[in-house]
Amino acid sequence: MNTEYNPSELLICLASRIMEDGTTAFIGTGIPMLAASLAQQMHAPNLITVFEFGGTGAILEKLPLAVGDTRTFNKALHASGICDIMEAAQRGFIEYGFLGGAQIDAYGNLNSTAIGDVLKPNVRLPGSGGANDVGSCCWRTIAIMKHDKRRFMEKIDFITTPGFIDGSGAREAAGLPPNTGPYRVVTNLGVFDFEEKSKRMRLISLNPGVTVEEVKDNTGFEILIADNVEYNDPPSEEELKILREKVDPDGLYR
Amino acid sequence: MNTEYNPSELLICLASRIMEDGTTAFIGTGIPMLAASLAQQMHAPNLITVFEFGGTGAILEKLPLAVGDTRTFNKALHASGICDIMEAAQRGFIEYGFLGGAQIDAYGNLNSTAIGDVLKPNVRLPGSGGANDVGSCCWRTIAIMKHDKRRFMEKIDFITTPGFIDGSGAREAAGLPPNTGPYRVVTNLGVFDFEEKSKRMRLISLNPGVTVEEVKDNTGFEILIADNVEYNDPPSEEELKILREKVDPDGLYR
Amino acid sequence: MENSKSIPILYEGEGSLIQPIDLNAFRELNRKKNKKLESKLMTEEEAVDRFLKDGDYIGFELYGTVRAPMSLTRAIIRSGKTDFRLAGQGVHEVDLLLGANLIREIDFTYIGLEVFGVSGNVRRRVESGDVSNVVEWSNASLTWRFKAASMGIPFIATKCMLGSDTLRRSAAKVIECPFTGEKLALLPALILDVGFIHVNRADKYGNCQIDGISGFAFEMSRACKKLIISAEEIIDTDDIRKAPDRTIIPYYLVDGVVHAPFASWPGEMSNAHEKDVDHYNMYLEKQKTEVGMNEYLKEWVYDLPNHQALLDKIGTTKLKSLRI
Amino acid sequence: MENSKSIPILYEGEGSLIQPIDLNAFRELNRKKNKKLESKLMTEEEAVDRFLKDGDYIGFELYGTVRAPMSLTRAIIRSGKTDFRLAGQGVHEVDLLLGANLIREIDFTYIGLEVFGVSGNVRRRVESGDVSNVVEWSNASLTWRFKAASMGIPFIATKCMLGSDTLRRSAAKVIECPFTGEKLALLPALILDVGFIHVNRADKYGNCQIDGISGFAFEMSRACKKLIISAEEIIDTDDIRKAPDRTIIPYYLVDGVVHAPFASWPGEMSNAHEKDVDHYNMYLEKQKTEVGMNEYLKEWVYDLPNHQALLDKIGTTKLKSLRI
Repeated sequence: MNTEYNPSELLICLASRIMEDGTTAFIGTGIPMLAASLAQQMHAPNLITVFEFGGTGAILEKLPLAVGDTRTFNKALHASGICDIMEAAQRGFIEYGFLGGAQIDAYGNLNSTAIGDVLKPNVRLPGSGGANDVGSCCWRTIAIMKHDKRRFMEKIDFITTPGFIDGSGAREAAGLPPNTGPYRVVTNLGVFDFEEKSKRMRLISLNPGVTVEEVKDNTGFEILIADNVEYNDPPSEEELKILREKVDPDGLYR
Repeated sequence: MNTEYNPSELLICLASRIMEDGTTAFIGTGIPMLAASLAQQMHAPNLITVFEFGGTGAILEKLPLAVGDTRTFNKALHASGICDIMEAAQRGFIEYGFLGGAQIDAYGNLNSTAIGDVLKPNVRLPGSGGANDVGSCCWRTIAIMKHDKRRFMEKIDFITTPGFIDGSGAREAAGLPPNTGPYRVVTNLGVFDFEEKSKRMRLISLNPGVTVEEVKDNTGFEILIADNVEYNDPPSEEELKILREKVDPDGLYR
Repeated sequence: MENSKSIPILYEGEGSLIQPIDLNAFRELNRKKNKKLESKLMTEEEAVDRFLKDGDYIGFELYGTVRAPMSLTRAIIRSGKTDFRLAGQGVHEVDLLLGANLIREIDFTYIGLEVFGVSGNVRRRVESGDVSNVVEWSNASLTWRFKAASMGIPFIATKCMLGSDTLRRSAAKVIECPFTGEKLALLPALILDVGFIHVNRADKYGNCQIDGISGFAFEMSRACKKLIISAEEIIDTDDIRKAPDRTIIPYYLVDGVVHAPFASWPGEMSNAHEKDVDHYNMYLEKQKTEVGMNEYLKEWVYDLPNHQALLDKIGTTKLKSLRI
Repeated sequence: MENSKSIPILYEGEGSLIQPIDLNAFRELNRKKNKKLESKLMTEEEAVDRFLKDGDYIGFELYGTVRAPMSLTRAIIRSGKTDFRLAGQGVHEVDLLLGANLIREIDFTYIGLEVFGVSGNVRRRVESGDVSNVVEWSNASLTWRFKAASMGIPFIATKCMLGSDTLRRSAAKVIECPFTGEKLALLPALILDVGFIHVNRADKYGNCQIDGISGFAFEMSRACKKLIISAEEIIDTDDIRKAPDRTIIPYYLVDGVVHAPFASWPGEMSNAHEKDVDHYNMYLEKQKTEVGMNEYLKEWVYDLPNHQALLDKIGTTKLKSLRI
């Protein structure tokens, strides 16, 4: 088998490895879906997928192309609606949530609403969708981003989805549920967590071939660096095999 | 056919005649159910029955014995739950509601909670159940009562379900939806409405053989008397036939 | 924008909040609930033993003698556990618990015998003070309190209860709406310590289907710290997966699954069996007096070890005659 | 008890309330809705002609390219009616309406092309100011706004949106909970002038069934002044009565019923047909430019008189290949 991998395959494997077994993940279309499916087949057989418009515990025989897709409730345990899912999240039932966006800051706040002034935007983006809800109510959110200075910014144009807002205690002060918030950021350069005290983004592991300098150069804010930055393993042969042959055999996301 | 009738049969016929076609009625167990079923077969084929725990538009082939009974959703158009029904009422979808109680006052307020002090009751009654909701949200409520001075009181011990509270404008002042409230009271003595200005109970028609004096003597508050008090027709042969042969052929409520 | 406006609280019910609202603790508990597909099959006795404790705030669904989780109710009475607080929207199951004198506080909406009127057990326990605290609600209000909990929010607004003594003896608060200026009653969320629901069918993990009306099963199942399900029938998870839109209670809400055919006896169960009218009529007589009720409880609850023993006592002929 | 306490309003979103809340008017309207079992079958054109007018606040269910009421959307565009205000949780149907430049104000949560990214139509209409007012919400918040209306109450509380610019640009209000002291965002009820939903099957009166996930059909259908349904299949009322627990939208909510197989084309419909990927890919190219979008609208909307003409143009072979 070809063990070379493309950037998406790396992101999928990194995101997949983060998710623990025996819990729930709120899944958006694209990489999170592939990552969850891969995790189910690698180390987390009891990771339950939850889709925004009502599908819980589907068997992902064919990869969904949208969060309301028929495949999101294929042989599912429960097919309900968006309120049931969002209320389950608000009640604390959903562990992981995946997020993306056009801009992110050091506190993990995300912008998917507008570039420039929201009232007269340079670019009108698709909006919050479920992102704000996921970022408000899931216990641990994982952002998957392309890493460059235009995206990793000191000050983003609009906080669509709250991360740690402006630091420790800010989520709680705003009224968000305690002990929730950004958990990891996965990018083409590495994996990041948020330092306990400052709640600022911190590099914890680098992707194969990437340097700390490269991360700094591509980040528009001062990025923290963990004491022991590790290197992420590249996708293993087993991961690639499952990903290509079982998770996405039709290559929908390749 | 025997055209003699018992007191229940009279109440059923009186209540039945009040309901118009083409609308909805929130039905409790017992007389309201029989009245609605009779109305459907006499003059209101499009009277839609709604039961508290979720049945809408059932075909009442067998008479239900309880508001959560399987028969309340027999061949129904919709079987949902109590929230859906109560929210439909709160949105204004339910025209008629039936009520009962141990005590009623001149403004149609009803007590089904306790005789005496509610904190140390002489008799603990079954409580509001859906009565308060029906009395709050349905457009027109019809109370069916046994008529005597212990029940028709100047001051009832507890307002379980609001009627006109203490007169004109009081419902609106309390925050209840406008243009709702008691519509008719049907008793073994006659039928009553509520005078437009004072919102006090008023005799509008007497049951066969009953006199105005009898009504006054059995009412614990000053009862208004309409200018032209009519006599209610006794149950017709057709009504009795349908009631006995189609509505309640097993005589469950006889 | 920040501002210094406020919403007037126009009125506060005198009733106490029998069960405190702690949505953050509820979140933590829901986070820890088992999400694995592991069998939760157990007996009524095991479920009551593991998940219920003295003083718990409990609740039952549905209403009347229909789809009531009676086999679990009888197991509770036999367990010796007591001093419960209760969401009082019930008929037969709550009547037995009151008869056995296990209830101390009630959020009351309706406890009675429907067409048969006032319950002797309710009268004896409430009038004597055995039940020491009663707070009043309407059916919709109590269900919306579950709904608030099921949504993970501390209250829901309503137009019900306004202008009544039911409101006065509740723990609702009346405010002026900040959007419309109208008056509204705010109903505090109600989270059960343990909830009990009987369903038509479930798999061993607790994915449940209910036929016909669903009462308040959706809302209540999502408002429980612990949830015990009894099911007329246990089915394969494959059958759940064939019709996922029929699942009304997903497994991750459930702590115990009990296989209990005829669980609602002497009441009825949609698509399964009719009401045992003879037995119920006998019960109606018995519950009128304390002595009668005690005799009833001895014969039909205490003297039987479990649900199977009850079914044996009722007898196959009778049970068959009730089958739909 | 009466008192002089109050709840502080800590924060108010700057966004405007695009659609006013009048629950009493909604009650009056719901009271007058036809409760008779009378056929409401009509064409898309007739439904749009009778129930929609310029400037109406409209909304569509579901989301993405799945079960979208596209045949009704195309009829709206052809009708010449315009200047709509919109609940912006949509993809393909809203994209067409924006392309046709019929939308002036949006309660925005998500309008985009999902995995395919930002929509050219959204960018052109919002950045140019053709859409003159945009108010921000999250998916859950917008749905809970429908839910509030469906419950007949003016707001629902939530923990979502707090601490974000989404909140700042919304019309929500943040209060301190009178029961728990925690901060909550209050979401104002949202009542649609006209709602559009596509379902798997309906009877001629408008009793509707949906297979699989139900998105926000339950809530939205109960939050409409007028509701137009299109259905893949029209079935007998007897079949509705055989499984009343499958009815998700009862007839009395519905004003028009349109029989429209393949209504969601080029999107997919659960249990009926797959997505037309070829056509959708072509669309993705077209929508990138104003010229392309206009060409698309001319060929696939304006130049066709009705849904049947569209199906004829797609052709039986293609349609058959999409059938599940």
